[in-house]
Amino acid sequence: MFDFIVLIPLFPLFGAFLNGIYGVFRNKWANKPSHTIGVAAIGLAFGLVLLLVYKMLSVPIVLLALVPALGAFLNFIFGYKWSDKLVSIIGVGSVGISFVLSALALWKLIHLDPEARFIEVVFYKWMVSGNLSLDVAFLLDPLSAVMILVVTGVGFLIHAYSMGYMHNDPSYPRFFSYLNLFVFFMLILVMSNNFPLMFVGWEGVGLCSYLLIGFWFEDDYNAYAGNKAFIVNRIGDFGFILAIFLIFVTFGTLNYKDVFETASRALPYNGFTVTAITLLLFLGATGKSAQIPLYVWLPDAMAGPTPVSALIHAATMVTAGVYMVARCNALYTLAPVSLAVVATIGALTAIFAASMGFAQKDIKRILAYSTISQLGYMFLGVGVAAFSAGIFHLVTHAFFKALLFLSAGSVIHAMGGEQDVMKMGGLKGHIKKTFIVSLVGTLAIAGAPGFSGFFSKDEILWQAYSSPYGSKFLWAIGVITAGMTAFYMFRWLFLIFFGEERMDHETKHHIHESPNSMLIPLYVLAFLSIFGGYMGVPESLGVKNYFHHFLEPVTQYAYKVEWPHYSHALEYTLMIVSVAVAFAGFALAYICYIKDPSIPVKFGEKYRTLYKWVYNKYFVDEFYGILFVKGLLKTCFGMRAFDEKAIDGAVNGTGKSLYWSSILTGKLQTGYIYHYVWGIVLGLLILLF
Amino acid sequence: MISQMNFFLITGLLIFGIGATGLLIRRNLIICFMSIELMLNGVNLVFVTFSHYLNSAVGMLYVLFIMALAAAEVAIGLAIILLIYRLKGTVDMDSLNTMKG
Amino acid sequence: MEGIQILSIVTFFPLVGVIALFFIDRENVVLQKTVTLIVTTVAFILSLYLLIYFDPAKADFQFVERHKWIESIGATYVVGIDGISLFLYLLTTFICPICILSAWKYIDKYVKEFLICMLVLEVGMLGTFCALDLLLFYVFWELMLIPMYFIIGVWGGPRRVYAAIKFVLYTLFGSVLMLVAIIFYYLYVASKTGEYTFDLLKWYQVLPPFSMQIWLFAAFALSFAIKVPMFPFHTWLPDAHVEAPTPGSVILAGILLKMGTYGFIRFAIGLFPHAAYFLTPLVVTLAIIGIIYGAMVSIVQEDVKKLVAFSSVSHLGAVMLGIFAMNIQGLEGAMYIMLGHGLSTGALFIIVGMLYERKHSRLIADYGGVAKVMPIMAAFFSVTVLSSVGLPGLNGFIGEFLVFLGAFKVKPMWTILSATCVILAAVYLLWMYKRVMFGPIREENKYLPDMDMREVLLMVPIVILYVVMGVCPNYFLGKMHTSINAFLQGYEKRIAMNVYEEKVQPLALIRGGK
Amino acid sequence: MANFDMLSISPDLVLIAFAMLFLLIGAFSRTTKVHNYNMLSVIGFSLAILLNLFLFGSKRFGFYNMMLYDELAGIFRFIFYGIGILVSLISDPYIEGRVRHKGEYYALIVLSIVGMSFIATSYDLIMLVLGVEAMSLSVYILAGMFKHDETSVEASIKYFLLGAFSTAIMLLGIAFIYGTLGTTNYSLIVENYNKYLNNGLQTGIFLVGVSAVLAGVLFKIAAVPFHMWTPDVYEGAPTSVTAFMISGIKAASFFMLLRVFLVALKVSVFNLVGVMVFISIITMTLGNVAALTQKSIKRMLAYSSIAHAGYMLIGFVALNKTGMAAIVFYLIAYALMNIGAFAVLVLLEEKGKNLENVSGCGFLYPFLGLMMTIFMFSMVGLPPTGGFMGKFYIFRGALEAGYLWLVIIAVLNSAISAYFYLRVLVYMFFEKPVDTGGVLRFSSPTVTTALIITSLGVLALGIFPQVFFELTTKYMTYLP
Repeated sequence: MFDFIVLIPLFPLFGAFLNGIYGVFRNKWANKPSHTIGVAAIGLAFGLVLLLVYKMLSVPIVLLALVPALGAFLNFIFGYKWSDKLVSIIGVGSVGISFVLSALALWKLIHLDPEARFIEVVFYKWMVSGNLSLDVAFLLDPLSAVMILVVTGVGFLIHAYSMGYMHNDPSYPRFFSYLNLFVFFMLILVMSNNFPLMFVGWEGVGLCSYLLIGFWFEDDYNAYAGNKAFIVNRIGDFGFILAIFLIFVTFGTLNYKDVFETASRALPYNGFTVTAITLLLFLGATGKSAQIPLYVWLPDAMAGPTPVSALIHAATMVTAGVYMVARCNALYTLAPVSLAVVATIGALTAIFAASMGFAQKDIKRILAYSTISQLGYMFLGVGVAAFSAGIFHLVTHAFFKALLFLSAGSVIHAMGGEQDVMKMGGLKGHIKKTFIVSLVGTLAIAGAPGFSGFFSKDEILWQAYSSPYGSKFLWAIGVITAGMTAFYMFRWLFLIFFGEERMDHETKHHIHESPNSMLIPLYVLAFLSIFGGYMGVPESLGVKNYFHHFLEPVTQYAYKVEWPHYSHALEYTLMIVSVAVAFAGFALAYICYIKDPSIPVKFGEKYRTLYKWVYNKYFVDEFYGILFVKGLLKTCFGMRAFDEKAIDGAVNGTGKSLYWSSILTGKLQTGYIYHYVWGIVLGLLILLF
Repeated sequence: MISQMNFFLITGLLIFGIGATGLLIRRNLIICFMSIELMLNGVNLVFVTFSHYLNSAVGMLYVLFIMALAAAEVAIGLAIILLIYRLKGTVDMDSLNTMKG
Repeated sequence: MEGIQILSIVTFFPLVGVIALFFIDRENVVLQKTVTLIVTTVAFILSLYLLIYFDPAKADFQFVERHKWIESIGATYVVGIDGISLFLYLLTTFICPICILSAWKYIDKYVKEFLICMLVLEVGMLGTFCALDLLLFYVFWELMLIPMYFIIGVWGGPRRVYAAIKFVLYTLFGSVLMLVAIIFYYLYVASKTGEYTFDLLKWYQVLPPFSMQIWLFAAFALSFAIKVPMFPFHTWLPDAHVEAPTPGSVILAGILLKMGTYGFIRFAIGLFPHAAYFLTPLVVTLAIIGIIYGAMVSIVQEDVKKLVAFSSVSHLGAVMLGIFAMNIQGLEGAMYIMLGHGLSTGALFIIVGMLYERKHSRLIADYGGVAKVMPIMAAFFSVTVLSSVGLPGLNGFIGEFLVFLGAFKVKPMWTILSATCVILAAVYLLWMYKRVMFGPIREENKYLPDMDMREVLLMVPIVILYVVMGVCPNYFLGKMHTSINAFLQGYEKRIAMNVYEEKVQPLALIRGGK
Repeated sequence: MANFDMLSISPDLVLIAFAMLFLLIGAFSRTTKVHNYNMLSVIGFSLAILLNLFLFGSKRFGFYNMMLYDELAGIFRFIFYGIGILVSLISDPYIEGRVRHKGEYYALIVLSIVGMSFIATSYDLIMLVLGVEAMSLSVYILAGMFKHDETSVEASIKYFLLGAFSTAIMLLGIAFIYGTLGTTNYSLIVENYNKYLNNGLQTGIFLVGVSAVLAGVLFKIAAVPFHMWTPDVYEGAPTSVTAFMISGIKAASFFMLLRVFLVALKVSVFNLVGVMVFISIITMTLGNVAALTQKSIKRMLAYSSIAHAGYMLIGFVALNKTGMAAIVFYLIAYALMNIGAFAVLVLLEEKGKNLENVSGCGFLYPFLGLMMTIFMFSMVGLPPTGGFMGKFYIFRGALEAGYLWLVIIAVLNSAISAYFYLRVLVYMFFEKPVDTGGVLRFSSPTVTTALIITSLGVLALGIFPQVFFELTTKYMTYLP
C-alpha cells in the first residue's frame, strides 16, 4: 500500500528530464516539430518505464505512471508554442504532485501504530556482487517522512517562487530542470534504505548544487564557486565512501535495518571500528553541511540564484549531514568519542560562523554564515544524542531560513540586483510586505518566544545542557551564539529596512514590490516560521511533544544510556537566560544600527586588525588556497616534469643510444677491400680458436 | 720422409700465406688479383703433396679442377679490372670506396 | 544455435566491408563511408545474438568453435567467449560504428585506406577477445598493431610519426617477450602432457613450478602492462592519444587498453596464479601509483587530449587494482570500469574531436564560455565528464565503488590511498570543463556551430548506455557472476596446490646445445 | 647404381640448354631487337620444376657418389628454380636499355642457378666447390652487368676479390680434410674419420680444415665478420641482381651449411656450435643495429639480410629437427619477401634508391604501397605473414634445444628491427610526396605478377603454414 512512495522522487526526475531536454535543444530546433517529437518520445519512454515499474511492483496505481506520458503527449500537441509557462507547469507541477504524495504517505504512516512505522519498498535489484547485494529500495519511517515533507513542501514553495523570480531568464527551462533534478536526488538521499543509495543522492545533490551555483556560467566567478563547492564536497564524500566500505567489511551488509539492528551486538561500545566509521561519516557530513573545516564553499555558493540558495544552501541539501547523523544514531550512540567530536565541531562552527556574519556586507552572505552557524546548532543537537531536537531545528530552520533567503531575493529583485546591504536602507517604506515577512523570519531565527526558532533552538540548548553527552560548556557556547545570531540578524534587518536610504537615485526610482507569485510562497513560509514550532513544544511546558514522540521509533536501535533528570525549574531558567541573551543581541543591534550608526564605524576604526580579520573571515580561504590548492598544483607540475624528463627521457634515451651505436657500426664499413679482407681473416681466427 | 712432406706442405702454406698477405697489404688490383692466384697455387701444392703421400690420384685430379677454376677467375677478374680502369682510369683500390657506412 | 558459428561470422564480418571497399570508386567517399558504417552496424547487430543467447548460468566458454589450423604444431582455431569477454566483445562491436560516424568529417584524405584500416583493426580486436588458442591470440594481438600504426601515422597530428613509431616499438617490445614465454610454456606443457598444443583450456590443466611461473608471468605481464598501460610503461599513451585522429583515440582508449587488462585476467593470472599471488604487492603498488600519478599529472595539462590520456592511466590503474584485489567485487568492478571507461573516455575523445573540428585547437586556453553558443555540446560534454568523474547514477560510479570495495576488503590502505582519485578526478575534469565551457566567451568563439544531427545521433546511444549502466548494473553484472566466480574458484584451487617444493628449475630446459 | 645418372640432373641439363639458347640468340640475332628472354627463362624454369617434380621423392646417388639427389635437394631445387622464375619476372623492366645483350644476363642467371642446383646435389666436397664457383662466377659478372655504372662495377670487383679469397680458403680447408682423411666424399669422410680416429688422425689439422671450409660457407652466408662485402655489393649491384643474390645465394649457402656440416662433417659439428652461437648473436645484432640509420633502402635491406642470416643460424645451432626444418621454412619466406621488396624497388626505379625519394609513394601508387607494407611487416616478423611463422618456428627449435637467452636476444633484435623496416613505410605513407625525377615503369605485367605471387606466398606462409611445416619437417633427415 506504500508502493506509491516510489513515485515521490520519480516525478521531479521526470520534470527535470523534460525541461532539460527542452532547455538543451530549444535554441537549436526552436519551433520545429523535431524537438517536440523528440521530447514527446522521451516522455513516452519515461512513462513506459514508470508503467514497467508498476507492473513490477504489481500495484493498482498504474494510472499515475501515465501522467508523464500524458504530459509528453500534451507537449506533443502544443509543442510548437511550448513556452516557459509549460516549463513551469511541468517543473512546479511535478514537485507539487510529489508533495501531495508525500503528504499522503505521512498521513498513512501516522495511522499505523508506532512499531509498524518502518516501511521498506523495494523498487528493483540494483547490483549484486558476491555477498554484496543492494536494492534500489525506499524507506518510509518517521524520519524520512519528515524529511520528504520538508523537501517537497519547501521545494514546492521555492519552485513556485522561482516562477516569478526567474521569469524571462534566457535559460529558464534549464533552471527548472536542475531544480527538479535536485529535488529528485534529495528525495533519493532521504528515502534510500541503504548507504550506497544514500550516497547516490548525496553526490547527486552535490552535482545539482554545482550546476545551480554555476547557473550563470558566463561569469567566471560563479563557475569557480560551483567547482569549489563540488570539489570540497568530494573531499567529504571521500570520507563517506570509506565509511561505507568499512561498514560493509564490518557488517557484511549495507542495509540500514540490518546494520543498525546488529550494530549494538556486533560492535563494542566505544570500540575503534565504530568510532572510525562514525568519524568518517561525519567527515562526509562536514563537507555537505559546511562545518569546520570544510565550510568554505557555502559562502561562495551564494553565487547561485537566490531560490537556489534558499532551497539547496539553506533548507535542504546542507541539512543532509544532520539527517545522516540522525539516521545513523544507532552507530553514533555507540561511539561517544565521535558524538563529542560532532557536538564540539557543531558548537565551534556555530559560534565561529556567527562571528564571521558580523562584518559581512552581502545580503546573502550574511544569511549564508547564519546558515552555517544554524547547522552548527543542529550538529550540536545531534551531537549530544538529541536527535529529534536536531531534526526539529532542521525543520524549523528550513522554514525560516528559506523565508529569509526568499525575502532577500525579493529585496534583491526590488533593488534591481543590488546585493550590498550598505547600499540599502529604509526599504520598509517601499516594500512593506517583504519587510513584514523578513521581520517574521528574523524573529524566528533570533529565537523570539513563540516563534518556531525559539522552540527548536531552545530544545537543543536544553539537551546540550542536560544530555549525558552534553556539557555546560557546549550550552554556554550555544547561548552566546544565540545572542550573536540575534545581533547580526537584526543588523541585517536594520541595515536593509531601516536607517537612511543609502541607494542611488536610479535604483531608488525603480524599487517595486515583488509579484504575487513570489509573495504568496513568502506568506506561507512566514506562517510556517511562526507556527511550525508548535508541533514540538517542550514537555516542560506541559504539552505533549508530538514531534519528539513521532520520531521516537527512529532511535529504537540507539545505544541507551541513563539520562540525568533535572527539574523543570532549571529548564525554565535556562530558557529565560537564552531569551535574555538573544534580546541583548537584539538590543545591541538596535543601538548600533538605529540609534547611533556611527558606533560600528568607530568600533571598526578602533580595532582595525580585529575588524579586518573578521571581515576577511579570518583569512581561512586564503590559508587553504596556499596550503592545498597551491601545494597540489606545485606537486602536479613537478610530476609532469618528472614524467616528461625522467620516464619519457629514459624511453627516448634508449632509442638515442641505439642510434649512435648504429652510426658507430656504420663507421666499420670503410668501403676498402683490404679492410674487408682483414674482417675475413679475423673471422677465420675466431673459428680456429 | 714425413719431414719431407711437411717441407712441401709448409712451402704450400707459405705460398698461400704470401698470397693472403699480398691481398691484405697491397693496393693495386692486379697485384691483389695475382696474389689470389698465388693462394690457389699454394692450395694446389698442398693437394699434390697430400695425394702423393696418400698414394691417391684424386688429389692430382683436384689440382686440375682448381686450375680450371683459376682460369675462369682470371677471365672474369681481368675483365672486371679492365672495366674499372676504363671507368676510373686507375686500378688503385683506394678509389673503390664510393659505397661505405 | 550450435549450427551457426556466430563468433567467426561476427569476427570476420568486417572483412566483407574491406572487399566491398576495394570495388568502390576512390572518388565516391560518401558511399565508402556509408558501406563501412553499414557493415560495422550489421556486425554490431549480429553480435547482439551473443547477448541474447548467452547463458549466464554456464561458467565455461560458450559459442565455442574448433577448427584445424596448424596440426603439425598443435595450433588450432578455437574461439569462444565467457562472461568476462562477452561485454568487451560487444563493446568493440558497439564502438566501431560510432568511430566511423565520428570520423565522418574528421578524415578528409585517403578515406578509403582509413576505412580499410578501421575494419581490419576491428577484426583484430574482436579476434583477440574471443581467441582461446595462444598462437591465434598472439596473431590477432599483433594484427592490431598494423592498422593502428597507419591510423596514427597517416591521419594523425603534427608529431604523428614519432607517436606511431613509439607506439609500435613499445608495444612490440613487450609482445615479443610474451611470444618467447608462449613458446616456452608451450614446450613445457608438451613435456608435461606429451601433447603439443596451444589450446588455452589444455594449458589451464598444467601448473608449472613456481620458479618458472615467475618468469613466464613476468613476460606476459610486461606485455600486458605496456598495453594497459601501467605506471612506468605509460609514456607511449599520451603521445599516441594526442597525435591520433579522433577515431584512433577512441579505439585506443575504448578498446585497445582493455586488451591489456583482459590479458591479465585471462592469461597472466589464469595461467600463473602463484606468480600473480606472489607479485600482487608489486602490481598493486604500481597500480596505485598509476591512479594517483595519472590523476595528478592530468590536472596540469594544457591539452585536453593529453589530459584525458592521463586520466586513462588513472582509470586503468583502478582496473588493475580491482583485478589484483582477487575478490568478486574487485574483479566485477574492474570489468565494469573497463566497460564504463570504454564508453566515457571514448566519448570524451569524440567530443574533443568535435571541438577540434570547429576550432582546430586542443588547448584548453583557446576555449572558454563555449557552453553559451553550444548548449547541446555542453550537455553531452557535461554528462560524459560526470560519468568519467564517477558520479553515482552513471556508469563510472558502479565500477569504482565495487573496485574500491573489493580492494578495501583486502587491505583498507589500498582503498584509502587510491580513492583519493575520487577527489582528483573531480578536480582535473571539472576544472577542465569549467575552463573550456564556462566563463566569459571569447570573441572568436562566438560563432562556433553547435552539434549537428549526426553528432547528436552519435552521442545519444553512448549517453543512454551511461544511464542504463549506472541505473541497472545488475543486468551486466548478472552475466559476469558465474564466469568470474569460476575464475576465482579456479584461482583459489590452483593457489592451494603446492608448486614450491617441485625442484624443476625454470632453466632446466636450458641445457645449451646437446 | 647408375653412375651416369643423367636423369637426376636432367633439370639442370635443360636449364643449361636454355642458357646456351640465350647466348646463341644473342650471338646470331643481327638486329638488337628485343627478345622475350624472360618468358623463355620462365618456361625453362617451369620445365625444370616439372622434371624435378617427377624426380621428387626418389633418392639417387650418381656419378661415382659425387652426387646425391634426395628429397631435401629436391626441395631446394624447387626453391632455386622458383627464385629463378621470380627473378626473371622482375628483371626485364630494370635492365631494359641498361644491358645491351639481355641474352647474356638471363643466361648468367640460369647458369648461376644451375650452380646452386649442383650445390644441392653435390655429395663430394670438390663437387661442392664446383657448384659454388659456377654460382659465384656468374654472379660476379651479373653484379657488374651495368658496365657504365661505377657502383655496379665496384660492387662486382669487391665481390669478386673477396669471393675468390674465400674460395681459396675453402679449398685449403678441403685440402686439409683430404690430407687427413684421404677422401672428400661425404660418406667416406664419416667412415674414414671413425676408422682413423684411433690410429693417428691429426685431429688438429682436420679441424683447421673444417673451420676453413666453414669460413668459406659463412662468407657466402654473409655472417659477421665475413659480412663486410654484403652491404656494398648489394647496394652496388643492379637491383634485380641484388634480389637474386639476397635470396638465391643465401638459400644455396644455407643448404651448404646443412649438407656439409650435418652430413659430411657432422663428426666435428659439436666443436663448432659454441662459436656458431657467438657468430649468430653478433650477426643479427650488428645487422640490425647497422641497418637502423641507413639512408639507402637497398643497403638497409642488405644489412637486414645479414640480420636474417643471424636468425637462421639460431636454427642451425639448435641442432635439432625443428631447427633445421625451420631454416628451410624461413628461407622460403625470406626469399619471397625479399624478392617482393626488391620487385617494388625495381618499379620505383630511381625513387627506390633512398628513403627520402620514396616519400609519398605509398598513396601515389597504392598497389606498391600495399605490397611494401606486407613485405616489411613480414620482415619485422608480425603475423599474419610468413616472416612471423618463420621466426616462431626458429625460436621454437632453439627453445627445444634450450637456448632461452639466445632466443630472447633474437626477439629483442627483431623488436629493434621493426624501427628501420617501418621507417620505409613512414616515408612511403606518412611523408608528403617529393618530386625526384625517375619514371615509373608500371607497364610491366611481369613484375606485377611477381609481386602478386610473392605477396600471396608470404601471406599463405603466415596464415596456412601447415603444408610447409609438414614438408620441411618430413624430409629434414640430416641430423648429427
